[in-house]
Parts: sequence; structure tokens; C-alpha cells
Amino acid sequence: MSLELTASVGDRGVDVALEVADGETLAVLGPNGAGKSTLLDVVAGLLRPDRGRVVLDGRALTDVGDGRDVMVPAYERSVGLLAQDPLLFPHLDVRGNVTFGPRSRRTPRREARAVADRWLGDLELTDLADRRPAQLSGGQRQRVALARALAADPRVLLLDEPMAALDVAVRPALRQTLRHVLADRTAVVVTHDVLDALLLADRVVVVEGGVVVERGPTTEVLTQPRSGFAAEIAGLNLVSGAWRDDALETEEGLRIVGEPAEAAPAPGEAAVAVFPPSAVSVFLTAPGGSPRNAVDVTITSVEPQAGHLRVRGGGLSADVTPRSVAELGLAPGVRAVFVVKATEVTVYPRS
Amino acid sequence: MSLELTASVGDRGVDVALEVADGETLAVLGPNGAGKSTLLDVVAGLLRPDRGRVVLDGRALTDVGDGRDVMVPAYERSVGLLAQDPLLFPHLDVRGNVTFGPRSRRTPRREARAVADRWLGDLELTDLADRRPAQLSGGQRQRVALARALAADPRVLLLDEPMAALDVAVRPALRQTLRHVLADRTAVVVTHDVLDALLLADRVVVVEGGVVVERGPTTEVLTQPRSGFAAEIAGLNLVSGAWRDDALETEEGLRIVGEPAEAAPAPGEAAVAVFPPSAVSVFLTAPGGSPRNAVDVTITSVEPQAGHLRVRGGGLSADVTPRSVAELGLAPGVRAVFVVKATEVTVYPRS
Amino acid sequence: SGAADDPGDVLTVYAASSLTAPFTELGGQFEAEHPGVTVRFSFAGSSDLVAQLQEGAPADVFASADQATMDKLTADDLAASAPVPFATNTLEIVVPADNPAGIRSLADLESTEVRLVVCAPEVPCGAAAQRLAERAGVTLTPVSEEQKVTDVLAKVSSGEADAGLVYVTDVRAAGDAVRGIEVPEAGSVVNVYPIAPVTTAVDPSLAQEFVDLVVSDAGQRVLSRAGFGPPDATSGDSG
Amino acid sequence: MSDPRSRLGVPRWILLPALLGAGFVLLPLVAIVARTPWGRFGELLTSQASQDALWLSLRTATASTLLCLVLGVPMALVLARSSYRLLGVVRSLVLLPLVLPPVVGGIALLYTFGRRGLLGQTMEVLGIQVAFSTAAVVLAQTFVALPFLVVSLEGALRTAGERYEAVAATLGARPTTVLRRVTLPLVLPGLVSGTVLAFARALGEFGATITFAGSLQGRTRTLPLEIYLRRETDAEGAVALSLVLVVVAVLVIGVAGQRRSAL
Amino acid sequence: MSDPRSRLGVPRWILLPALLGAGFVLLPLVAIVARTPWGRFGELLTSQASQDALWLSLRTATASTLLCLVLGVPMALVLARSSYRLLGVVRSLVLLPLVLPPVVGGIALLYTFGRRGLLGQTMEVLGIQVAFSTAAVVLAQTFVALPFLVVSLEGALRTAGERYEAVAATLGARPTTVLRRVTLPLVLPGLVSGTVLAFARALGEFGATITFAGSLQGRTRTLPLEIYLRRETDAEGAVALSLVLVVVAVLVIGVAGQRRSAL
Ligand SMILES: Nc1ncnc2c1ncn2[C@@H]1O[C@H](COP(=O)(O)OP(=O)(O)OP(=O)(O)O)[C@@H](O)[C@H]1O
Ligand SMILES: Nc1ncnc2c1ncn2[C@@H]1O[C@H](COP(=O)(O)OP(=O)(O)OP(=O)(O)O)[C@@H](O)[C@H]1O
Ligand SMILES: [Mg+2]
Ligand SMILES: [Mg+2]
Repeated sequence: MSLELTASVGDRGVDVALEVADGETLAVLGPNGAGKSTLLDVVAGLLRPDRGRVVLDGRALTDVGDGRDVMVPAYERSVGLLAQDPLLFPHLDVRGNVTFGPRSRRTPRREARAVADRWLGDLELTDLADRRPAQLSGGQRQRVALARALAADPRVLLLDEPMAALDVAVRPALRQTLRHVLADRTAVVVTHDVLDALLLADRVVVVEGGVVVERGPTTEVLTQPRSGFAAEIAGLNLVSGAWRDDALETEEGLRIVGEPAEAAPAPGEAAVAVFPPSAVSVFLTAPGGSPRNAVDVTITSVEPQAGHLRVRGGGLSADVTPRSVAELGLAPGVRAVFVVKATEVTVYPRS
Repeated sequence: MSLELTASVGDRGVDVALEVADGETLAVLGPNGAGKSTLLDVVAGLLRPDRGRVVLDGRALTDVGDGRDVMVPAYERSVGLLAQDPLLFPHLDVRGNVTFGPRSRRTPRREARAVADRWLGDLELTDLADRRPAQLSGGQRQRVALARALAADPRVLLLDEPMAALDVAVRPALRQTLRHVLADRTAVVVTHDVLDALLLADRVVVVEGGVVVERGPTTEVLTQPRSGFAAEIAGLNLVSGAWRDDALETEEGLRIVGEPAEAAPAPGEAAVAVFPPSAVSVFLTAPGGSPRNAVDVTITSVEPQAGHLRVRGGGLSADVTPRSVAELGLAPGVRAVFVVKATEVTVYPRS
Repeated sequence: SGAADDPGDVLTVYAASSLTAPFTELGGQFEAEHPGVTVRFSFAGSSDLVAQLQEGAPADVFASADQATMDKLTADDLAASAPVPFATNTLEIVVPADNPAGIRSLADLESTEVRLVVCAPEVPCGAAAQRLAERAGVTLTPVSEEQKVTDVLAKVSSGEADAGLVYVTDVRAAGDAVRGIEVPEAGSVVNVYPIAPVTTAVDPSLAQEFVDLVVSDAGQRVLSRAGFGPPDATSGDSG
Repeated sequence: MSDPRSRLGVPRWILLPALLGAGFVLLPLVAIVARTPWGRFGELLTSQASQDALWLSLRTATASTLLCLVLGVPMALVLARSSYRLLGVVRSLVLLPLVLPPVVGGIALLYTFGRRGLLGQTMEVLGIQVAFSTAAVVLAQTFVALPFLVVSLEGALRTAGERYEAVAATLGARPTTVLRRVTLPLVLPGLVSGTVLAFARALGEFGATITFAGSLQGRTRTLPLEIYLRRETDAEGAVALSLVLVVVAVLVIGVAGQRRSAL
Repeated sequence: MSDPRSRLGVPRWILLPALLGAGFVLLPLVAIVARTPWGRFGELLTSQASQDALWLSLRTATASTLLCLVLGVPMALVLARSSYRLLGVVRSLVLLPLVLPPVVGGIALLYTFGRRGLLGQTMEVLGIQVAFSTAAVVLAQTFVALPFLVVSLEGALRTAGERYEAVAATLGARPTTVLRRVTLPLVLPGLVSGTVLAFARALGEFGATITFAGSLQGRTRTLPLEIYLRRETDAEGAVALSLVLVVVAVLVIGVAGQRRSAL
């Protein structure tokens, strides 16, 4: 399922174009009111753009403007939408809500129930299966809405801030579940959280003021953000490699020690080590001491950032104070050691 | 306005007791379904507990169970509630929603409008004043709900995840606004974000499974969490002092260099420097290099944590790998240097 | 109500609805003869009217479509003087203008092919129809037993029914949509209309004057034009 | 710009019964219009009797609709928002005028407010005589129309729920303010529906009126009574006159519909 | 355990008009009950004529309520969920039977389905004869009751909004499924209200029935017709008989109310 979208919605000041390859997950980042939800509504068929096309695997689902007038109804698109507002059906209990999707696609009752119960289990909702939505907490409600959207098993999945109301304790587990769900599914995930983008998405677009201001592979956008919003939330160091002997080993043989985010990757599995530039200390010679990672680099640039300077070298960034730059004489061409503590580095498996 | 609450709600498995001193802000942390919203509903008078009391400045607003039956209606409590679901009045435009509170308290029309416009301005909603709620994005809606709750100017303010739907870019500004609002108001803030707790609250309670599992001053709970949930989200280093010469100076003369979170504190203003234990490197002797903060400490304890060891000394914690501990021979009594980069330290004013 | 209306100038007449046309005309005459007096009518089914009078309706004169209803008034001592018969009415066959079933006599109504509607035996015109059928020795199998003459007329004039049994005056009032067929036996079944002033009359003498007008020659002329027979045409068993 | 939100619409097959229903209601109207003696329409309309009746009908139907609102909105609120056991019974009883044949309703009113009625004597002492006055017409119309307002408003209130009312209370709004500024605006479509029903029912009311109020021109003879009376002498004219009633109704409902879809 | 959510309740002053309204509706009922000749009640109830009429009334009112549901629910949906300009006009027209005096409605039906009516000839050719049959009673009742269902359901549909329907569509539910599993359950209170109104109106229907269907015992003479007829000879008996109608209504509305508050 490859997805292609161009849409302009005049009264919301939205005019976007993007595409998602087959099996790819696209993260959409952007400030409030940027047009993220609008974009999903257009894809889901809930909103008719003034002009625009939604093409799924070559089939035009929406094609309006300039005399064209194709609008495949939402229920025929097989595009699932988890909206920002859970909107659970108030007259059905939790299980009834989750069974709704499969039942609507004529899945036999018993089978639909099995599907629902599996999702309820995965999202730790089994105990709540007989409750009415009015008897749930905010976070529980959001998880039920997610279960409902997933149980419908759409060909394209649109998730609008799937974890906004969730507590920090359940997020890692849920992220894990979503990784599995999204693994080989065409999907668009709206999020305010870089970590979600990093872990769930192959590519990222950043929407600001209704237009796409930045797009590209997740790692690229997050390491070298060009738009204001992305810069504000991203700018991470990412080192890709394989997991060997309890460390990440790059193709060049560099080893980065860090803490696996969730389950440790299997030996040899592709993984990525993530740490913020602020976690990187710069020395002229290796200092010893507790930090486990020391990378020899030649400095390539020193750029001012809000409140500090960003020093780049060897594909990595370090944020340091101007005073340090002065004291150490950091400048392009200078050889230095970037030091990062292992506890500052998170390692994620990359499927 | 001092607030006292004890409540048990049987069918939600909630049984809590807490108090908030006059002018104090209390943060409530806890996982989904813990009972946080339930607690606020009881205080606001929307929920009648099976047994419990809500006492505001000595006056019982709720007092039920064991034959007692006091239930002051919600509208007479002067307790404002920003619920998890914005629930903006769909038939009123944004300004109408925000004016609702003042108008209900018989504020003259012109004055109510002025109040509303001020809040709309503070929350950057002025451009949206004439929109209907259905024409707003999720984040905009939440901001309007906040403006509406604040404009009502209640004596006690209850905020249920006031920033859940907000993008990371507007959060700092909003946090700033809330700091002013909550400065000398009795308030309870439910949040999933430690930073909110740290910046907005004087004290914290952690609720898990319907009961209070931990309570205390914010800094204490966040630096030395005892409950599982608090440990998961907190465990920060906090250094209190005053802002002098672009650094935080403690009473003992220790200077910590860091980046002010928002506006820099005024010279001499009380402030707190915050950094996670993972950002602290341990050396046996000061290493030189870019990191600007080096604190001489005598190690007091080394405790295992998930995936690493937490080394404490001089009131600070450092998370390091077991291998580093072994290599450096870190043990209680050993003298060491805790090193933290200035860019890892955030400094917040403490009012 | 009451005082504000300057009641001396208003005469309120409660009359059976079949009297609408002639009484409205008589009212005009009465007003002409009594300058300053306004005659107001309340037309409804006789039994409705009597029920209202019993509950204190402010009427001066009551004209009923049958004796039995008038008896209820006298039984409650609401009639100021003995009721006077002032008109009679007899039955006629009514058919649509084009008479699709080709009805010519009562006997033709016996055919089950003919869709006949009559009044229900409980109401005066129905009771009369029943007696008429008995007198003529025919058995009627109506498709509907209506509550009011107007309902019978509506069915016939719309062509829904092939024939009906109603009063002469009703056929006259219905105009061109229907045709009346006289029934020779009708003379033996006559309905008498009585009139009486009501005890609650504001101005009993004015009420009596209206009754007098109705029974006067002038009044009789108006009634006769509407198809009513003279009160003394009583024969047979209608008393 | 028109609303770009795409209409989800309704299942297409539903148009069939909907059109059938519309046809079932509209055809008889067409049939009436087709048979109306338009030549006499003007004369009918301008006759003193018709004008008196029309004017009286409009006045009384408006008055009784207002009375229905004053009494019915509170009743619907109490029924929808309180939770006493007894309310079930009260609800059933209050709705009884719905099924009572209107004439029996009129009799019941006579038994209550008439001279020999439950309250009649008391009222007579006070010098109030309701029956057979224009006030009686209003009472009769209110009696039959009230349950329509109550039932449909109660349905709307239950559908709307109470969540916004709770929010309003936490903002310091007293129940009266909540009612005026939240509850009623939220159920406006239902309130308009209910008011239209009540007005229509009052405007078309016949049986209870003729029984309780009588039929005096200019005083208690409303348009339906006039139509009924005219039918005795002039069936076609009666039908034509009823078209006047229909036109009035179209205007009222049309205007109400406008207001409602403007929301 | 009882629902611990505290009732916000309604403004207290609202109880005054609510009680006044309830009193206004209930007093006449009390008055009727007080005057009922209870001694004769049994005899009245068991007479063949009454039983025929009651049974016929129940059958026809049920049938026409079903017909109202079949035609009216689609009509309400189309009116509430579509946005064509023309709908405003259609809405007004469809609601006209509300104000048409029932007798005129009956005449309109005669003009349409009668032998010489618009459709009459066609139907006669097809061998269908409606007039004077029980079917005619059902048609007459449906004609007058249908708008009640449509209006109150449309109000409820507008109050409920379309958000849940959009969610259902993104879950793959076709419009028919959405209708059955989302829309109708959500407006159930309004649907129940509308059905109660329609049933009540059908049960009490008199004018259109007698005009269109006539009045023959066991075939077209429903309870209201029987009551009117009996009134000619036995006013007290008629009132007593109308209490039977009231009891039937109490049962129906009571049961419906139970169902509704069980939600
Ligand atoms: N129905 C509507 N009519 C007109 N404008 C609307 C409507 N809904 C949203 N908007 C506006 O369109 C813009 C985009 O809204 P959208 O909901 O897509 O934002 P978003 O990116 O999802 O923001 P958030 O992160 O706050 O959810 C906003 O400025 C919003 O105010
Ligand atoms: N109306 C209700 N009836 C019964 N149980 C309820 C009701 N509302 C909530 N609950 C249950 O009570 C518990 C506490 O709910 P509450 O809403 O207070 O949680 P919370 O701490 O606010 O969670 P969250 O962070 O997800 O908003 C939950 O287990 C929830 O399922
Ligand atoms: Mg959004
Ligand atoms: Mg909550």
C-alpha cells in the first residue's frame, strides 16, 4: 500500500503534499494548529479538501478540484484513523467498542471477539473489557481507542498522537506494541514526541503553518534538523551499527556502550545508539574516569545555538559553553575527543 | 485557602487523603487509572464519594458517610476544574467560552470581556477568539479550556494534565504562564511530566492503585523517590542556590554552571539547577576538557539500578556502568570528582 | 367574562349544527329588528351543547336537533320555559351526482353491491334510518355507521360510498356534489327540533323574543327554504 | 466557502422509505390543493367569520405555546434530570393527555374548571369563570399540546447528557445560569422541535376546544372549529379554509426550521 | 452500589412551574376518575362493542406505529443528515399533517386513496380497495402520527451530532451498519420519545379515521370512535370507557419509560 497525498484546505490554511511508500511508517511532527489532524482527516475520507488527491496503491480515493470529483467514502477506504479525541461509542462496553471494527467487516462474531480479546490483552485492557467508556480513566480510554483502531485491521493506519494521555510508565510497552503493529504496514503517525518518531517511523515530515517545511529519513531529520520546529525538538546524535558483545559496533569498528531502551537487541541485530549533543563532553586528550565512550574526531564546525555552541566532528555533535570553546581552543581542524557516558546513550533495535 | 481531602470511592478502588496548604501548589503524579481525576472530581463537587471530606479553609464542602451528608454544590465551591477532556461549549465561540466563567459570577459584560481577552492574549489565542470549538485543533482546544478555567478565577484551581495535547514548542511559555497563575494560589495539578511537577508544585503526592504511596516536598520526592512510579520518572539531581554571575551559587559556595530554562533568573534570585544522574561523569581527579562543573565528593553509597549503578556523594547522584565502578574502584569513602557539562544542567528560578 | 361584554346587547344562541345556515340568517334578521343587539351563535352537536350548558355555559337560547337531547336540558331545570317544537326534518337517500350505482328506491339499497353509509343507531339520524328501514321492510347492510350526517355526506359526495341516508336539509346544503332521492316512506319517520330559552339567560325577554322569531312565519319561511318541514308535520312515532 | 467536511450521508436504500413516507404525506396535500375551489378562495379568506377565526387561532395557539413552554420546559427538565423512583409514574401520568381523545380531554377540563368541576366552585367564588371564554380555548389547547413539548424535549435532554452542565458548574455557574446558557442552547434543536409540535397541535386542536370552550365567533371559534362548522353547509369551502391553516403552519414551521438549520 | 456521581439537579425554582404543569395535566384526570361510574365499569369493559373497539385500536395503533417507524425513521434521517437547500421546503410540507385538522386530513386521504382519488383508480385496477377497511384505519392513523415521530426524532438526531458516525466509518462500517449499531442506539431516547408520541397519537386518533375509514364495529370502529358514539346516549359511560384508553396508554408509556431509563 503506497500512499500519496496532496491537499489544500483553504479555510484551515493547509496545503500539503506527501507520500508514504509501501510498508513505510511516516511520522508527522509540527506545532499545534499546523494541520496535522487535517491531513489525516483528508486521507481517512472525513474531510473533502478544496483541491487535492489521495492515491492508495494507484487508486484515487480522493480527487477533487478543477472539475474532478472523486470521494471514495470513508468506510470503503480501509484506512483506519485513531483520532485525537478517543470518541469511544458510549453505548457499547470496551469489548463492544473493540469488536466494532471486525464486526463491521463481517467477521464472524466468535472470530471478531477473539481478535478483540487479543488486542485487549496486548494493551493490558482485559480487566476493563466489560466497562462502559464513561467508567474509564483518560489514559484507559485512549488505550481502548487504540485497540479499537488496531482491531479493525486497516490497510493504512493513521494515528493521531497515540500516546498523549498515557503515563510515562506504560509508554515503553505501548511503543513496543506499536513497533510490531507498524512494522510492515503503511502508516502515518502524528506525534509531539521525537522518541516516537525515532522508534516508529522510517521517515519524518515536519508541518508548520499548514505546509511541509521539512521531510526526509527519520535519522536525517532528527540529527540535522533544518526547520525551526524540528531543531527545537530534535538535534540528536545517532550512531547506527550492529549489537555485538553488549555494545553497538559501527561498520568502521567504533564501539558505543549504552543502555538498551527496552529489550536488548539480539547479538548481530541492527541497532542505533542515540544521545543528545548536550551529553557529549569535549576533551583534547582522553580523560579516563567513568565515561565509557571516547571518540577521536577532527572538528568540522562550531556553530552558535541558543545559549551555547554546537561543535561538530566525526558525524557527531557536542553542545558546549562558549567559555569551554575558548579555553580548549576548539575550531575546525582541531583534533579532539568526544566523550559520552554509557548511561547517557540509549540503544534501540532498528528493524 | 487551605484544602483538606479524604475520600474513598468504592467502585473505582480509590481511597486517598491529602492536604494542600494555603497558596501551595500540589502535584499529583501516578499511572493511568490510579485515581487522579477521581480525586479532582471529588474536590470539585462533581463526584460524591462513598465516604469522605473536602474541607476548604475550615468549611466542609463535602462530608459524607457515616450518616453525614454535606455536599456543597459545585457552583458554590469556587473550585475551578480543568478536566482531562476540554469539553468546550460547542454553541459558544472561543471568547464566549472564556467569558463564561466571569459572566456566571455576575461580572459586568464589558469587564468579563476584558478578563477573557487578557487570558486569550496570555495563551496566544487572540486570533482564534471568534472560532467555534469545532474549528480548532486539539492543542488549541486544550489551551482554550485552560483559558476558560483560569478566567473563572476560582479560589482553588484543579488542573488535570493541562499540557497533554500541547506541542513541545509552546510548553515552556505555557509553563511560565502557569507559574504566575499558581504562584500564590491553592492548586492541585495532575501531570505525567516531572518537569511540570518540578516547576509548578511545592509538594508532590504519588497515587498508585487508588492510594497515596508517596508524598513530600517536590525536590525530595523527585530526588529520592521511594515509590516505584516516582522512581521510574524521577531521580533527578537538584541543587538549590542563588543566581549570581551567570551561575548558580549554593550556600556552601559551590558554583554550578547551566542553561536557564526560560528567562534567566535575576541576579541574586533563588534558583535550582537540575540534571539527571546519567549526566554525571565520575573521575578520580578533575579531567579538564569542556565540562564546566566539577564537584569534589566523598562517595557515600553505590546502589544497583536497572542496567547500571547509582553512585551517591555530596548529595548528588551519578549513574555509571558497573565496569566503570570496577575500573575506578568506586566505593563508599572513596574521594572522587563528579563532572557535569553545563549544557546538561537546566536552571529554573524558584519563587 | 361577563361585565366587559356589555351583556345586555348580546344574545347567545346554542344551536345544533344542522341549523347553521337558517339560524345565521335569522340572527341577521333579529339584529336588524333589535338595533344594538348582537346575536352570537355556538353551533355544535346537540349533545356537546347540552353538556356545556350543564357545566354553566353562558347561553340564552338552546335549539336542539332532537327531543331526547332537549329532555336532558329540562331534566336539569335549565330550560326557562317548556321547549317548543319549531321544525321537522325527514330522511332522504343521497347519492353522488352521477349516481353510479343507479339507486332509485330504498329497496335498491339492499344489494350488497351498493356501498351504503348511514348514521349509527346511537345518533338521531341513525335511529331514524333504522326505523325507516323497518317501516319499509328492507334490511340495510351499511359499510359504515357514521357519527354525524356530515360524515355520511362526505363519503357520498367524494364518491366513496354509493348511497347514504341523511336529512333533506343536509342534501339541500350539500349543493351540486350530491343528489337527493325522495323516499315515500320518509313521512312516517320525522325528527322534531325543539327550542327553549335557557334559565341562565341574561335577558330572558330577549331570549324569548328570539324563540318567537324562530316559530314565527318569517322564521318558518327561512327554515323551509333550508329544507326543514313545519313543526306540526309530526306524524308517525317520532314524538 | 461551503463546509468542506464531507457528508457521511445515510445509507442509500433509506431514500426509498423516506421518499415513500414523503409521498404518503404529500400526496393527500396535493389532492386537497387540486380540489380546492381557488376561485372562491379570496372570498373565503376575507369573510368576517374566517378572519375572526384565523386571528383567534393565531392568538390562542401562540398563547398556549407560550404556556406550554413555561410549564413544559420545567417538566421535561425535572423528568430528564432527576432520578427519583416515583418519576416513572409521574411521567406516564403526565403524558396521558396524549392518548385521551380530545373530546374526553375537554370533558375532563369541564369536570375540573366547569361550574360543577373540582375547582369550579372555588373559582366561581373568586369571580373567575374560565369555561367558554377565550381563556378556555387556551387551556384546552395547552392541555392537549403540553405533552408533545414535554416528551420531545425530554428525549433531547437525555440525548444531550449532562457533561457540559458539570463543566459549567465548576466555572461557578448557578443552576439557573447553566439552564439558560448551557442546557437550553445545547438542546435547541429538540426545543424547537417540541415547540413546533406543540404549536401545531394547538393550532389544529378541535375536540377539546369545542367541548370545553364552545364555539362562539370571535371568542372561542378557532379556525378548526370554523372549518368544522362550515363543513355542515359548504364542504368544499371547509377544505379550502383548512388550506389557510396549512399555509400558516408552513410559515411557522419554515421559520422555525430556518432558525434551527442556522445553528 | 448506587451511582455516586452527584446529581447537579435543576434550579430549584423550576419545580414550581413543573408542579403547576403536572397539576394542570393531572387534575382533569383526577376529575374524570372521580366522576367515573365505577359500578358500571366492569360491564362497560366487557361489552362486546368495547372489546371489539379496544382490540381493534390496539392492533391498528401498533400497525401504524410500525408503519411510522418504517417510513418516519428514514425521513428523519434524511432531514437531519442531508444538506440540500430544498430540504427546508420538504421539511415544512412533511410536517403539515400536524396542523391539518384531522377531519380535513381524512378528506385528503379520501381524495387520494378513495375510489375517485388520485391513486384510487390505479388501485381499483390492481384490485386494492382501501376505503371502509381496517387498512384505511391504519393509513389514517399513520398519516396523523407520522410527523410526530419525524419531528421528535429529527430533533434528537441533530442534538446527537455526527461525530460517532464518522468514527464508525473509519472503522469500516458501511452506512447501514452505522445506522443500526451507532446512530439509532445513540438517539434511542429520542426514538423512544418519538415512538411513544406516534403510538399515542395513533391510539387517540378520531377525525381522520371516521372521515376516511368510516365506523363499523369490529372493522373500523376504534376505541375513540366507540367512545364518541357512546357519548350520544351515555356520556358517563363514554368517559369511563376513555379511562380504558388511558390505562392502555399508561401501560405502554410506562413500559417504554422503563426501557428508556434502563439505558
Ligand atoms: N473545522 C474547522 N474549520 C476551520 N478551521 C479549522 C477547523 N478545524 C481545525 N481548523 C484550523 O485548522 C488548523 C489546523 O488544524 P489541525 O487540527 O489540523 O491542527 P493540528 O496540527 O492537528 O494541531 P494539534 O497539534 O493542536 O492537534 C488550525 O489552525 C485550526 O484552528
Ligand atoms: N464512572 C466510573 N465508574 C467506575 N469506575 C470508574 C469511573 N471512572 C473511572 N473509573 C475507574 O476508576 C479508576 C480511577 O480513574 P481516574 O479517572 O481517576 O484515573 P486517572 O488517575 O485520572 O487516570 P488517567 O491518568 O488515565 O487519567 C480507573 O481504574 C477507572 O477505570
Ligand atoms: Mg491535531
Ligand atoms: Mg485522569
